[in-house]
Amino acid sequence: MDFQYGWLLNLICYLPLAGAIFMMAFINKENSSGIKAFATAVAAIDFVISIPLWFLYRTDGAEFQFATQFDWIPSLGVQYIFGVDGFAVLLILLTTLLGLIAIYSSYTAITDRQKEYYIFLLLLQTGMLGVFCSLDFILFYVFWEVMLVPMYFLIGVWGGPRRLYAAIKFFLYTLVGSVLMLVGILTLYFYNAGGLAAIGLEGLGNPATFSVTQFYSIAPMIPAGVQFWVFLAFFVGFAIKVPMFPFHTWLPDAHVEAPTAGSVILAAVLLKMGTYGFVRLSLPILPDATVKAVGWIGALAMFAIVYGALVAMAQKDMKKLVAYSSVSHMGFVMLGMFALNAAGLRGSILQMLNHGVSTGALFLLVGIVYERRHNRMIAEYGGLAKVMPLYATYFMIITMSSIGLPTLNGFIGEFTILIGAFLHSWVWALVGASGIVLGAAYMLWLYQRVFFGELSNEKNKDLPDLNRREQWTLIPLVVVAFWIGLYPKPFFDRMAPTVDRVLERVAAAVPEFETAADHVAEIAHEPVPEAAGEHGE
Amino acid sequence: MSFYDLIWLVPVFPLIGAAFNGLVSNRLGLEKKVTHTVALIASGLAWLWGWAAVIQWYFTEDITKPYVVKAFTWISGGDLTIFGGRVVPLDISASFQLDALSATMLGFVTFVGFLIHLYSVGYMHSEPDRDYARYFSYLNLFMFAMLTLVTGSNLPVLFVGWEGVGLCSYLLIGFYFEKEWCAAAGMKAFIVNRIGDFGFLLAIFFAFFYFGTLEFDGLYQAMANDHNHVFAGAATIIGLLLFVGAMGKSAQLPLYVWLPDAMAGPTPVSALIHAATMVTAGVYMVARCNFFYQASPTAMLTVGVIGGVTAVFAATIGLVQNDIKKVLAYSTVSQLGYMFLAAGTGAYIAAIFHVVTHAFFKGCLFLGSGSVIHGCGGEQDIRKMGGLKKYMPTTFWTFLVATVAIAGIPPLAGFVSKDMILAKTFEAGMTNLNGYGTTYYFLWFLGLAGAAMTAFYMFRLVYLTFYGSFRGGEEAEHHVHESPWTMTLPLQILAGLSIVGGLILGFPGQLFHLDGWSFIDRFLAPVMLTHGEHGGHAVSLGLEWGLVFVSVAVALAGIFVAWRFYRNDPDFARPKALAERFPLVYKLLLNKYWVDEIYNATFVAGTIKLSRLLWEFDSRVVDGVVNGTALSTLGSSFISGVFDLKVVDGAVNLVAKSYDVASHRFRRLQVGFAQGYAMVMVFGAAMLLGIFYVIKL
Amino acid sequence: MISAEPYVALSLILFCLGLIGLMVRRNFITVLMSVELMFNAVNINLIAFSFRLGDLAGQVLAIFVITVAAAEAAIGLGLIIALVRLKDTVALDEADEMRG
Amino acid sequence: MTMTLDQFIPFLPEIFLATAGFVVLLLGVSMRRRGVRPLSLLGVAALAVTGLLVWLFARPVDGPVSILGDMLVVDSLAVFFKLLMLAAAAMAILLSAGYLERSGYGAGEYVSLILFATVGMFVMASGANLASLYVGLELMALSVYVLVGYFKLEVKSNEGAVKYFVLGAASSAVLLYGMSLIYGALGTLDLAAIRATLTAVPTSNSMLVLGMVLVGFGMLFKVAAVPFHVWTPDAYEGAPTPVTAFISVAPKAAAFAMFMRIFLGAFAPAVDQWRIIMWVAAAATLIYGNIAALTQNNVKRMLAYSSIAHAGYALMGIVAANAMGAWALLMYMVVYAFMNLGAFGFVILLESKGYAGEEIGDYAGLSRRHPAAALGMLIFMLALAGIPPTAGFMGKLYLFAAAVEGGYLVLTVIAVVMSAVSLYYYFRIVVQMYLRDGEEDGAAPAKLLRDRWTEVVIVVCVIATLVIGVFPAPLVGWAQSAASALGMM
Amino acid sequence: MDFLAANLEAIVFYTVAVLTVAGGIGVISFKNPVHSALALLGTFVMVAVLFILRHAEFLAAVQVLVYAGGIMVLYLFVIMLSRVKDLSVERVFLSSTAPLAILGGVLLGSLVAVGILLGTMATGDGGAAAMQAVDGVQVGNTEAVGWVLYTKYLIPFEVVSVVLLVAMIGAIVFARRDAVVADPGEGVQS
Repeated sequence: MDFQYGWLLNLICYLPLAGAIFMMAFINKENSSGIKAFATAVAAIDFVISIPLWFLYRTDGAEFQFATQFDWIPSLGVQYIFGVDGFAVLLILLTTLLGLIAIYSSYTAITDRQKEYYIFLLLLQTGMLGVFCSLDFILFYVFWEVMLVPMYFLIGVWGGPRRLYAAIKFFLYTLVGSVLMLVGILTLYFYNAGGLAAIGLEGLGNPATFSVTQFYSIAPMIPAGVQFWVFLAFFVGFAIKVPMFPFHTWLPDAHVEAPTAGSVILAAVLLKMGTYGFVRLSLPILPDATVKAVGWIGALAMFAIVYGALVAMAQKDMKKLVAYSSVSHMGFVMLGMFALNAAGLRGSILQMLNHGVSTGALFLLVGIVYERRHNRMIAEYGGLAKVMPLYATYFMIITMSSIGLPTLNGFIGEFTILIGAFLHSWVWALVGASGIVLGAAYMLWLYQRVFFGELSNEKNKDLPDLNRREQWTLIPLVVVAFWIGLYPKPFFDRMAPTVDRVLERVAAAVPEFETAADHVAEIAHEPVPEAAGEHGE
Repeated sequence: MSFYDLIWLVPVFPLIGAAFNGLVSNRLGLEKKVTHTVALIASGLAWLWGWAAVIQWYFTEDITKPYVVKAFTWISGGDLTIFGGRVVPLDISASFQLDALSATMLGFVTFVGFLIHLYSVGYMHSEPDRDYARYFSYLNLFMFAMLTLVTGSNLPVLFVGWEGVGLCSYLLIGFYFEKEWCAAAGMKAFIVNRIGDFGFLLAIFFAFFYFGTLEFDGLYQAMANDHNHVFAGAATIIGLLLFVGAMGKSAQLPLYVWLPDAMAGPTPVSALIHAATMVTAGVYMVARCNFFYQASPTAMLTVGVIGGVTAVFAATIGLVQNDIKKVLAYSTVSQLGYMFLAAGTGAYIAAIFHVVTHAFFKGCLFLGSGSVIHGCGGEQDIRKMGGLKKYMPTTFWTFLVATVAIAGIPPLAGFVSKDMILAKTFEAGMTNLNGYGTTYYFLWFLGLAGAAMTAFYMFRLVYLTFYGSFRGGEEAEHHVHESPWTMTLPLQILAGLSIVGGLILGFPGQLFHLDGWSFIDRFLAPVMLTHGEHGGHAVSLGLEWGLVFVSVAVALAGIFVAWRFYRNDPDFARPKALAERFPLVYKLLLNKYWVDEIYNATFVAGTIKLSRLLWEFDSRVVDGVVNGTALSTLGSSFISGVFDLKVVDGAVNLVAKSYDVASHRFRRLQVGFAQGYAMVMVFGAAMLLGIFYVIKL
Repeated sequence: MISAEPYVALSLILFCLGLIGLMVRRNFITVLMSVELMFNAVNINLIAFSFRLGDLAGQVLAIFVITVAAAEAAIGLGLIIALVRLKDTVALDEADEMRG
Repeated sequence: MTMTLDQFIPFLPEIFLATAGFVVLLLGVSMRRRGVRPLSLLGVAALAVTGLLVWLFARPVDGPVSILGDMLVVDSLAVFFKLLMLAAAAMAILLSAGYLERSGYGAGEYVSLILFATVGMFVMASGANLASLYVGLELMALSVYVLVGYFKLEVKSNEGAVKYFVLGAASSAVLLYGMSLIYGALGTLDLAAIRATLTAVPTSNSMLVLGMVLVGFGMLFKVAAVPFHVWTPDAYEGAPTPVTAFISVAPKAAAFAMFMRIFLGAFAPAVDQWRIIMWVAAAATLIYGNIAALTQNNVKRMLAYSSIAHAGYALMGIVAANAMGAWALLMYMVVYAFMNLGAFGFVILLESKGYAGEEIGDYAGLSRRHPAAALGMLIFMLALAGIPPTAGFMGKLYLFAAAVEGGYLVLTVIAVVMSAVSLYYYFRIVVQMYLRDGEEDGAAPAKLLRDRWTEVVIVVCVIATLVIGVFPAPLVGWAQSAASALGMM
Repeated sequence: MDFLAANLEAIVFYTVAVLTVAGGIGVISFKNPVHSALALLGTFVMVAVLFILRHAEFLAAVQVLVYAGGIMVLYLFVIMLSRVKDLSVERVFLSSTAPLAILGGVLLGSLVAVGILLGTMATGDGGAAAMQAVDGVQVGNTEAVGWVLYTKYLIPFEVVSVVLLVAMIGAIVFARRDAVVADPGEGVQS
């Protein structure tokens, strides 16, 4: 670990919290403009000070940099460990950027109880950043749960008509997942230390600790049985967050009911916590179980890709549609991840960012028109391109990025993922690629129904086009979308060390682990004799 | 510092133009002059720079080798294990290459592209400023994508262009998006193309898996040195998958359906994208990847058969269409069929040759039709036209020339390239290529039939449009007028090329035993991994001439019929009679074999139905079941009744509800009076003791 | 000289009687009496054991039990009076405002 | 064997407290209605002094010492619990003052009863002999019966007392019966001796084990574990709210103290005999308590069920029966005391239409009218649900950890899932406070009373809840040293 | 005759035992609480006899004094006081649940019985002798008990005194018909 600039990481993580407390204490709840200005300022500063991470992170340096470490609860070996690798750096930047945008986008959308609203947004920020920073299981878990609370309120207080239901559903689902995860964590913890006497599980007798890196080091020694159960526990926790196929049902509700900023954060960052958890914890610590699970999770992911896309196609509510598209996109992420090869993992990590940018932007866009019409039904619209050309343009760009048009971010992610998936099994790539087709179908159909055709609905006749603020919420995302689409190399460079280490760990722990390139060969070789015969004559 | 070192500038110029028109001109609504000046300069520069680069390269470099310019590393996917356990890095660079093939494409794409920009200036002049800017930015953007496509040095970069042109065609088809059907057509085009791209992507993956590289040169070498056919199977798979992509882009069966609808776009767009350039991308790609097809008879045959069948199939539909652009559209499909037919016989050069000539005459035809439509104030139905030759002579002459060319009358461009294709096909039959001789004979026959029909429907078009008397009504007749020079100039240029282009580029030397007179043969040969492609004298001189004669005769026959039907009986009794004689056939053709309807009824409707179904499933069952499991973890099995109920009528609120039920059940224990509680305790205690004994004793 | 077993058996029977009485009677007073029965049962046990062991602890505990029983009786009867004042009944099962 | 006065020094706190009880009682008789605040202050002062005495005289200097004929033992565990009880009692008194004033019941008996109960709890916490433990238990129990029925003109209060009393009496009879059997089987009532015997001859003598089980039933009743929880909801709902707050914390802690002394201390060698009972009870308690709480609309009752549930969590520590389990339980007692007292503080303060804010609807829109109060309540609800960074999370974390270490994964899973469920009913209040406006449904919104003392208590609880949540280390350390007195592996 | 002499203790015990049980049954089955009270009285006395049989004379005395003397009178008072409406004329038993209750009681009882019967008791140097030695000196049971009570068991003893005090307070609190005027306006319902 490299402790240089450790303070910076802590500052980034806790600045929003400090801001929230300050706000709570010193800013009058009537002073709406002051509240907005302050919140935005805090988020902006947070973003600005997080930019140095991008430059200071050294790909050839220690695995975890900007680290902080000291005992927190010595009696239990709980430590306060902060530290990030390239992967986390990317996600942190994503978080700070979208946090800023989310706040900036809520100026006019939120008129009621603004003070609490921005306080919760800032708290949420800290929670999310904490998850990406912490390298101690308990610390990780604490942040993981802390972040639920503000999100609950964002949905529940400022959400739509069925907000209560959506909020509690969101909270319960994720909580169930995370508490099971806690059990898994404890099992690992005792396995590393004293063992679980009553079920006759010998421990390794190491000094008790929750430090993630310690578990990296013992990963190969963990017996398969233990790995299986712990993996299961983690899986439920993370899969619910992702969300993977059977656990996704909280997502549409949460998204639909949440206020725009809420949806943006939810889609852009919260979902990433699940995938982050997989990459950071499941894969390196439970390699054996991971390799065994590949088939199942791959199947689930493939199903999710197609399923999400198809269900999205049937939606009448824009936000629901985007929500289900998330299910599909996150399916890609999982697919790439569990291809367990460089391309797959890199793609999947990149796709996390892409999804954050594209879907975040989509929710912003939907929110913008919702703010004007207070209606999200696709049928209500049509021909908007006439009255809101600028809006239509942004929407088009983001649509293209989300359906993976080359030169935009989506393509890079999906392409890399699919190559990775292909090298695992051609079937994966086949299904995945079909997801791309469907993606185009539902997004373009949405675009078609909303922007093209007659401007039939009277209410839409004089909708104002984007104002300057709304544009500024979108421009950064568009820029990033093009950046990743055209020159993703810096991103790949930063995530490369993480990916390599993960793969090394899996390979080190599971000798018979192979990237399954062979069965592609088999299927592809059937025609060989016949073809050769042809050439023979 | 040379032009071809900066080859990547060729796509970049139009990109800049697009950016300007899109971001500045469109936003600020600058006046048209500015807009089209910028657009013209952009595409013009691309043209000049492109030609300069090609010429300079031709004279300074070794043209048998591709000249690759790497701009930057694009995608880096880390080290991967591929076929045979090799470990290679996935490093895809944004790099461009110049070789005979891309030079050829570059040459005519930039040129035709510029002409059509010029043409558009006149054609679109009545659009509002902003839309005008939007149009030109799209057009420039298209140029960028198309040029990337033809200059890209590896599959992914080609794919970028590939998708780029797809996007532009989507945008341009849907240019008049207020019209529901225009937008719909655009979407259709994009999605059908996506289906093709699906194959393309998989092809790329297979290619990487087997060869560890995606650079064309690398692949070429790998296949060239694959002497003991290790990669034969791979070649088949990749070839077929690539061809799936080509089907989409180049509108072959069964994915051709989008092209006719694509005519919804402005006519210059139809000319540029849907006739001259984009749709030929498929052919280009197949030719580019010829090394795969050479190694795989299966793939080759497939290409040939699909091509041939499409050629005839589309032609038959073209016979009876009444929308001038629809006719041309189907003719395009059919011509593309010819190109693939050529590729299918291994005559990639012929295919590319036909691409070029087709760009000339079909571009000319489309622009001509545009001019006609423009002249008739937007009318597209040929039944409402007629006798236009006296109103718009230039258009008429150019149109006629192009028609003759496409009909395959020597020595026009159309004849040269199409005859080359037919000859190669016949030759393939004779040499029993890959042991599929009979099939190739059959394909040759199809080709002939197609030629005849082509001649027929093209002349039908000409007669109905320009001869006879105007059928569009009195006051419409007054408005008919010739188009401005910006429109006619391109027409004339293209018409000229349709006449001489063929002979200049590919003088049919084989007819006179003069090898190497065909420039394009010599020029393109190094790109092709072909064995005995040119100069092969499988066919004797006599037979060569015989073939020529046959095809010409067939074409003339077609023309004659058209003349009988639509020229020398003014009220078209004969065709009507024919239609009544075979009503079914007529209906079938008129309704394009109901393919669209079938597709809509099956695939489209099917998908949507499925999606609806899954949505139901999701909102009811999945939610229900997941919540169900969530609660069954509570071990409260007794609420299962409620659970079923909920799943059935799909209350999403299951968790809370069933908790409620559980909760109420539990609360019943709290009976309310002390003795009751005492009993609960006693029985509880008894139960605990019972458990205890069961376990302990 | 008989051993402790019969005493224990007796006490168990008495204990159960008390328990049953507690559960079946409506009258608060009788319920209290049943409780007293249970305490007595305990005492029988204690005495029997203490004799068998030759140890006084049992007896001492028994004294405490008696005392506590007395105390509980006092409070119980107080409650009865309060109950009677409030609801004008000594029926225990009529105190059932709260349930669920 | 003779007694010398100096032997009584460690017993000073109890003596002082009892005397204080007397004094308060007598003063109470003289000054009826007016005397609430002074008497309460007096009581608190007495408790404070007692705390001081405990610290001065009843603290083990080197290792545990048993005093006065091995009836009591002075060890760190006792100290831990005594201080906790003192704190709880003091806070309960502070919570009561305003409430009593409004109700018009005299404070004399009230305060003195709390003090006497505390004495009883002291004995339970430090008892070294079944006899002393029993009398301590009864002292506490009787006082609490009276406290529950203290508002004798309130039907509910009386009813609660009646039920609690009848069932309590029966259960203590069961407890005694168990003790008698143990006495019969081992011939001693002395915990240390019992432990020694069990260690010497590891027996599965069923009469002995049965004795343990019956004693266990008695204890389970006192900690309100299923199936012996039945008295809890009614007693809690019926009792005057401050009393509810008090009995949900202090007697429960005392009961667990006794529980630990007997089962983790004396019966520890025979753990495999009785563990299964505890396991089942714990599981049942977790499930029942949490689920039954879901649909309660009366906040007091809901908190009653929640306290049943929390007993379940605590029982995990007993089931685990390992060192961690022991100190995790201790820690949890402290955490629970703070968060629960805090929550009840709000129930007391919240008054609607002249009644205590018991109905869940009374909390509607609280966040608009009293943001600070709502925030406080939110923190307590989060803590009770075990969401970090509150003390509640830390408490649960260690208990779960202990259970996992013991290998009771199934139990742990039940517990974690249930703690997720519990969130649902705690958040019903949060929903009312934040997600509803009291205005919308016309009903006159409950108003928040001003009462310095109560507010002080609440603030203390909030601070404690958060501080323990973020820096649990010191408390953990203390709990560990306290639990070490049990001499567990 | 000598049979009698030989088994006197047994005969006495079983007679007394039967009477005790009979009394118990009487307590829980008589309709009229007064009768129950009298039955209870009988039981108490019988139990006292059992104590004597087990050489716990002091305890027997306490039993008679405290129970038969004190508590019983208390009961009778309360019965008189609470003659608000005589339950004996209406339902005495929770007839609806009674069978279940009896079943439960018996069930629990038998389960316990099983445990006891299978179990073994500790044995000491039984008989009265050992119980009545204080520092080796033989004394009367009363003195012995007193001695232990005031030395070893002093603390519980004192605590019990406090218990009695609390009981007193409780009785007063509940039974006092005092002027706790909770005027309806501010009466806090808890």
